Amino acid sequence: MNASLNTWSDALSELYLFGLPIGLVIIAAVPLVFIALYALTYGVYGERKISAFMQDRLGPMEVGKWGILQTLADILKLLQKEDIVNKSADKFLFVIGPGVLFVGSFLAFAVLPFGPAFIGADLNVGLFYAIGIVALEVVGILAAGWGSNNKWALYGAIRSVAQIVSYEIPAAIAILCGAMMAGTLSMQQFNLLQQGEYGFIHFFLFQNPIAWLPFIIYFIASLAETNRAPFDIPEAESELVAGYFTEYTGMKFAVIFLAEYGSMFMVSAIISIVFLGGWNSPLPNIGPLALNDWTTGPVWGAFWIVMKGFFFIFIQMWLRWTLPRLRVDQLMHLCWKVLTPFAFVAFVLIAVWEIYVK
Amino acid sequence: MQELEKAEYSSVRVTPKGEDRVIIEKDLSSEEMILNMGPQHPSTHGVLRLECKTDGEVVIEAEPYLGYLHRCFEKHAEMVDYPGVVPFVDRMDYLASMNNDFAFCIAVEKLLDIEIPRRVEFIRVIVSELNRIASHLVAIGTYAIDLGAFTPFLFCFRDREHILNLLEWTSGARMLYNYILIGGVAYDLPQGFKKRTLEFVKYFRPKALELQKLLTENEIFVKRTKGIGMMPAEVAINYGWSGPMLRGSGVDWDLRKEDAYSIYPELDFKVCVPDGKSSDIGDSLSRHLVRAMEMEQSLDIVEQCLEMMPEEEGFDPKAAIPKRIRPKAGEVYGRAENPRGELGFYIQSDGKSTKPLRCKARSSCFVNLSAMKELSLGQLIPDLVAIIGSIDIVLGEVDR
Amino acid sequence: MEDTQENMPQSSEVIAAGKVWHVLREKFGDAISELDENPFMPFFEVRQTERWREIALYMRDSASLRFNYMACLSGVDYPEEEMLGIVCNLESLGHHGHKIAVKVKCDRNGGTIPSVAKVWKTAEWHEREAFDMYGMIFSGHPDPRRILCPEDWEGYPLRKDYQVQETYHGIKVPN
Amino acid sequence: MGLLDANISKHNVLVTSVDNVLNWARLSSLWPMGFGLACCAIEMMATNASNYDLERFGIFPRSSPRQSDLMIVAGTVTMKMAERVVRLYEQMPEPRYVLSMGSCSNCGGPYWKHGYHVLKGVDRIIPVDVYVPGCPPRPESLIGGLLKIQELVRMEQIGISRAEALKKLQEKSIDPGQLIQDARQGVEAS
Repeated sequence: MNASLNTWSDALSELYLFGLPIGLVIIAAVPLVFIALYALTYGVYGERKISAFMQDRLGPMEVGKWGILQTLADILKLLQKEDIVNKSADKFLFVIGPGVLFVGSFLAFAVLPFGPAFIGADLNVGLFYAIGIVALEVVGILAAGWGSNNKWALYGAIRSVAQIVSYEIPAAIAILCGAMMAGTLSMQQFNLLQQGEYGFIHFFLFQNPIAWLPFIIYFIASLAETNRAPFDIPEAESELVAGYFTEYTGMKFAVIFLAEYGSMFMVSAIISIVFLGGWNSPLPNIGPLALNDWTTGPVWGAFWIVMKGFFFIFIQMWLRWTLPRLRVDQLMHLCWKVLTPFAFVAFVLIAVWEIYVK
Repeated sequence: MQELEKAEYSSVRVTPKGEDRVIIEKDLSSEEMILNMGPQHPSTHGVLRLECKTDGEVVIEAEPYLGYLHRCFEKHAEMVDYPGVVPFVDRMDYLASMNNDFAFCIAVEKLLDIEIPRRVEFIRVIVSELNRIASHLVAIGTYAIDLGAFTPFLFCFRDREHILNLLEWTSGARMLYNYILIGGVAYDLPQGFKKRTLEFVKYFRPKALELQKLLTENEIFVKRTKGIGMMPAEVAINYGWSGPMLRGSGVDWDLRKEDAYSIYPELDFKVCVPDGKSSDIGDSLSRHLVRAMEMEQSLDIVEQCLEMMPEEEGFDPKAAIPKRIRPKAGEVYGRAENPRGELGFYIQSDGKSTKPLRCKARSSCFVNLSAMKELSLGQLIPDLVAIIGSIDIVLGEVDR
Repeated sequence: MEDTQENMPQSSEVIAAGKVWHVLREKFGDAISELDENPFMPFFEVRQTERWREIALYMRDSASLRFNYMACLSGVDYPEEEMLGIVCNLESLGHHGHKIAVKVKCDRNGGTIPSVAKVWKTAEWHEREAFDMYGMIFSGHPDPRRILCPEDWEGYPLRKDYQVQETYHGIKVPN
Repeated sequence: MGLLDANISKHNVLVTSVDNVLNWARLSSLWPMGFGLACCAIEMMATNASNYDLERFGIFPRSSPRQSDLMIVAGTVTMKMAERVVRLYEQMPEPRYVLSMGSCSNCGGPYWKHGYHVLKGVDRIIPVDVYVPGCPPRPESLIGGLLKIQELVRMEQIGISRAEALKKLQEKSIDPGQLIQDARQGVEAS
């Protein structure tokens, strides 16, 4: 099965034009370009529209039809803004911060399979790599917060680092549960293992009666890792003005924003790959209605994973615009005293299930 | 004299309560940092400035600095004649202009010793209760925003707009009405006011419930506010707190009952005091609950007033306004229940001029805010934000 | 004032204030003046300014008075008498319910009034405001600074003879 | 735009259309600084809220001055606050705009005569682009003012100064007094 899938991408990767490996470039670039586009326009635009509809408003309306060009205008404007590096800032850290943040958030996309063919690098430790590389963001955030030489930014950075580092533990254990079910760390393998004619039945979430526990734990932890409400204390607007990016202007600010939406999609994609079958169609084959077969293929794969990602992003937005924010100590309490123990419990239970029951 | 000093210092202190209070470990060598919060900060509700001494996230001390919106109300009051003071009074607590006007007119009318027509009293109570709801909506909305919930804020503003429409229809202005005048009101209620107001009351009741669901029934909201900013009743009285703040501390005290001004003694309402089931008496949540309860109470009062109000054809609400407002020499302290507490006016008249000799506004927020320093001792920064929000300050009134 | 008192029966408020005044008169004698029994705001004056704090403490703590609530403290300027003063509106909240106003005066130039900020904490900011606006000094105040105007503001704005300064930090002040 | 400013004096077709795109971007995403001073701030909040919804125009308040393009001076500026307002203005990145909202920040408003502590017009300390009258202005007038700022942005070009853009705007815009007079004459004639 593996081989048959790869023939398609192999054929593409062997495509050379004028001696340049155009095929490889397409394979690597399509997801990234898509994500950049997504993160730039539809993520921000979607968030603004969804929040607006939740709040009895219309949201962006005047810039393009239904405000569809709003984000484009924002980015173009941010490009034109004066780039201020304040005098007392640590210039090196201040400049490098957003870069590290951006790189950390987007490097993880390399191992994200967008379909049977679209994958930047099918590493055999793909999942491990994704978790590890996202942690690089912490460095960027700390550099940005410290380099700004602003007390609010410093608070935001310290909070953020404490939060991300702490929540990585329950998140990693929850993901480990998934890895245990799959017996692999390769992202593409995850998808292949969850393939089958009965659609969603083959997803890990429904393959194991305890799988919902690591699923929920990972979802909550991922909210905290991406600094989304109710865990948005690092950029808590009412407390810390704008958190670690208080001092950033123009394009640097846009880059931070972009990285944030990028990692939002990243965690949504990881959760859908590990627990919800990634690019596999959730529709089952029912007798003559071969829904699963009809909705499987390279393009369908990209469609499904993007849809699953959007679904989780929608839930993230829904929570964000509904819930108030937790306090710092409550956040840590939740992480260390609730999520981590439960993650361990889930780990043991799944191990028992995998060894003795299955 | 020694005894005297002792007795003074034995006056009460606030002790922070709550099981998960953060304790600063003494062995940790940590540096204090001075953090300047405001005057431009999203959660200071205007231009308040707090100078916080912080140790990490813990605020060791927060010193409020006022005066960034000092608009010299008292000077203006001495420079213009009595009716001319009313617009300036409007601009003091700009969220509850009607209530401000009401308090000022009560003070001056006390000095003038004039009879107010009954219908005027009803109109005054209706508009000021409507304005109280509007003001509490802003208070609750901004409190939600302080705690990170953005949507309730917009819901509050959406519903507030209906009240503003009603009041605009009555007075011609959206926010600063200049409607309640000394001895009367500017216009009679418009035709059909009763119907539309009842429609609003009917519309608003479920909306208030929805707001309750979003905030008071939300676990995170309760966690953020319960047991935060505890103020025992004794201390609250010593600090001169009033209004929802004092009632939040469990003191059964409402000027509408105590002073029984206007037609309030004829109306059937209870003083809102939290029952202590869902909140600790005296914490931020109690104060929030009092405001939420008061909104519903105000709806009841408006309904009652609309029911009881005498209908008069061709009623002239300005009939009782004296031709020339020149009170006889004397001093008066008149007060009324503002959404934020007791709003009092100390007015001194020399009996000769048409201008007050001295007009001091006892602003409720100013007094309520004075406890900030003590409330903030040893709190976390997020709690500090929660406390400021629960005090519900309007800087226009604090600084005047 | 005379004829209003004759025409009107004394309200319960004034009667209660009279009782309070009697208690204080017994305790402090001539330190306090006669009660002004006007129907709007019955008040007495503290003649011996330096005893104001003592009187205040007694008013707060004695069982028969219990003025635990200070509603208002206003600074007042009396240019004809060359005096500054404060007017305090006190109330016994939740205990007896009676109200009374107290006036304390001091000299216009550098006069001091004992601070009651430790008796009623609410007085702390009110006194700072009175100092800010009128310039009387409250002896024993825990934090004697300006509160509304900037620290380096010139003059005391609410005095009747106040002249606005021309510039403040290079910004023109008057219109 | 500093470099381009100096070198380009004649506007050719290419630069103008680039101008148009850049101006379009700037005018469609005016982020005001979310800071309020007094009564007008409440009206500003009401304008941002559901009923008037400034986000329709892409106007979306930011709490940090570093990320904002527009400063809405909403309310009375006092002497104590004046220095802070200047500082906030200086913290904003170029190109920046100032909208003075309400009589108080236009000229001192009701505090004109006796307000010893009130700054009589925020234009004494920072340059103002658009004034919105009213005490407080209705949300509609605030939106009107913001649209005026958008018009001003549209008038700007690489190589011309803000003052020239303002002049161009003035030439282009119609005097409402004249309009009213014309309408009156039309009514009288009929």
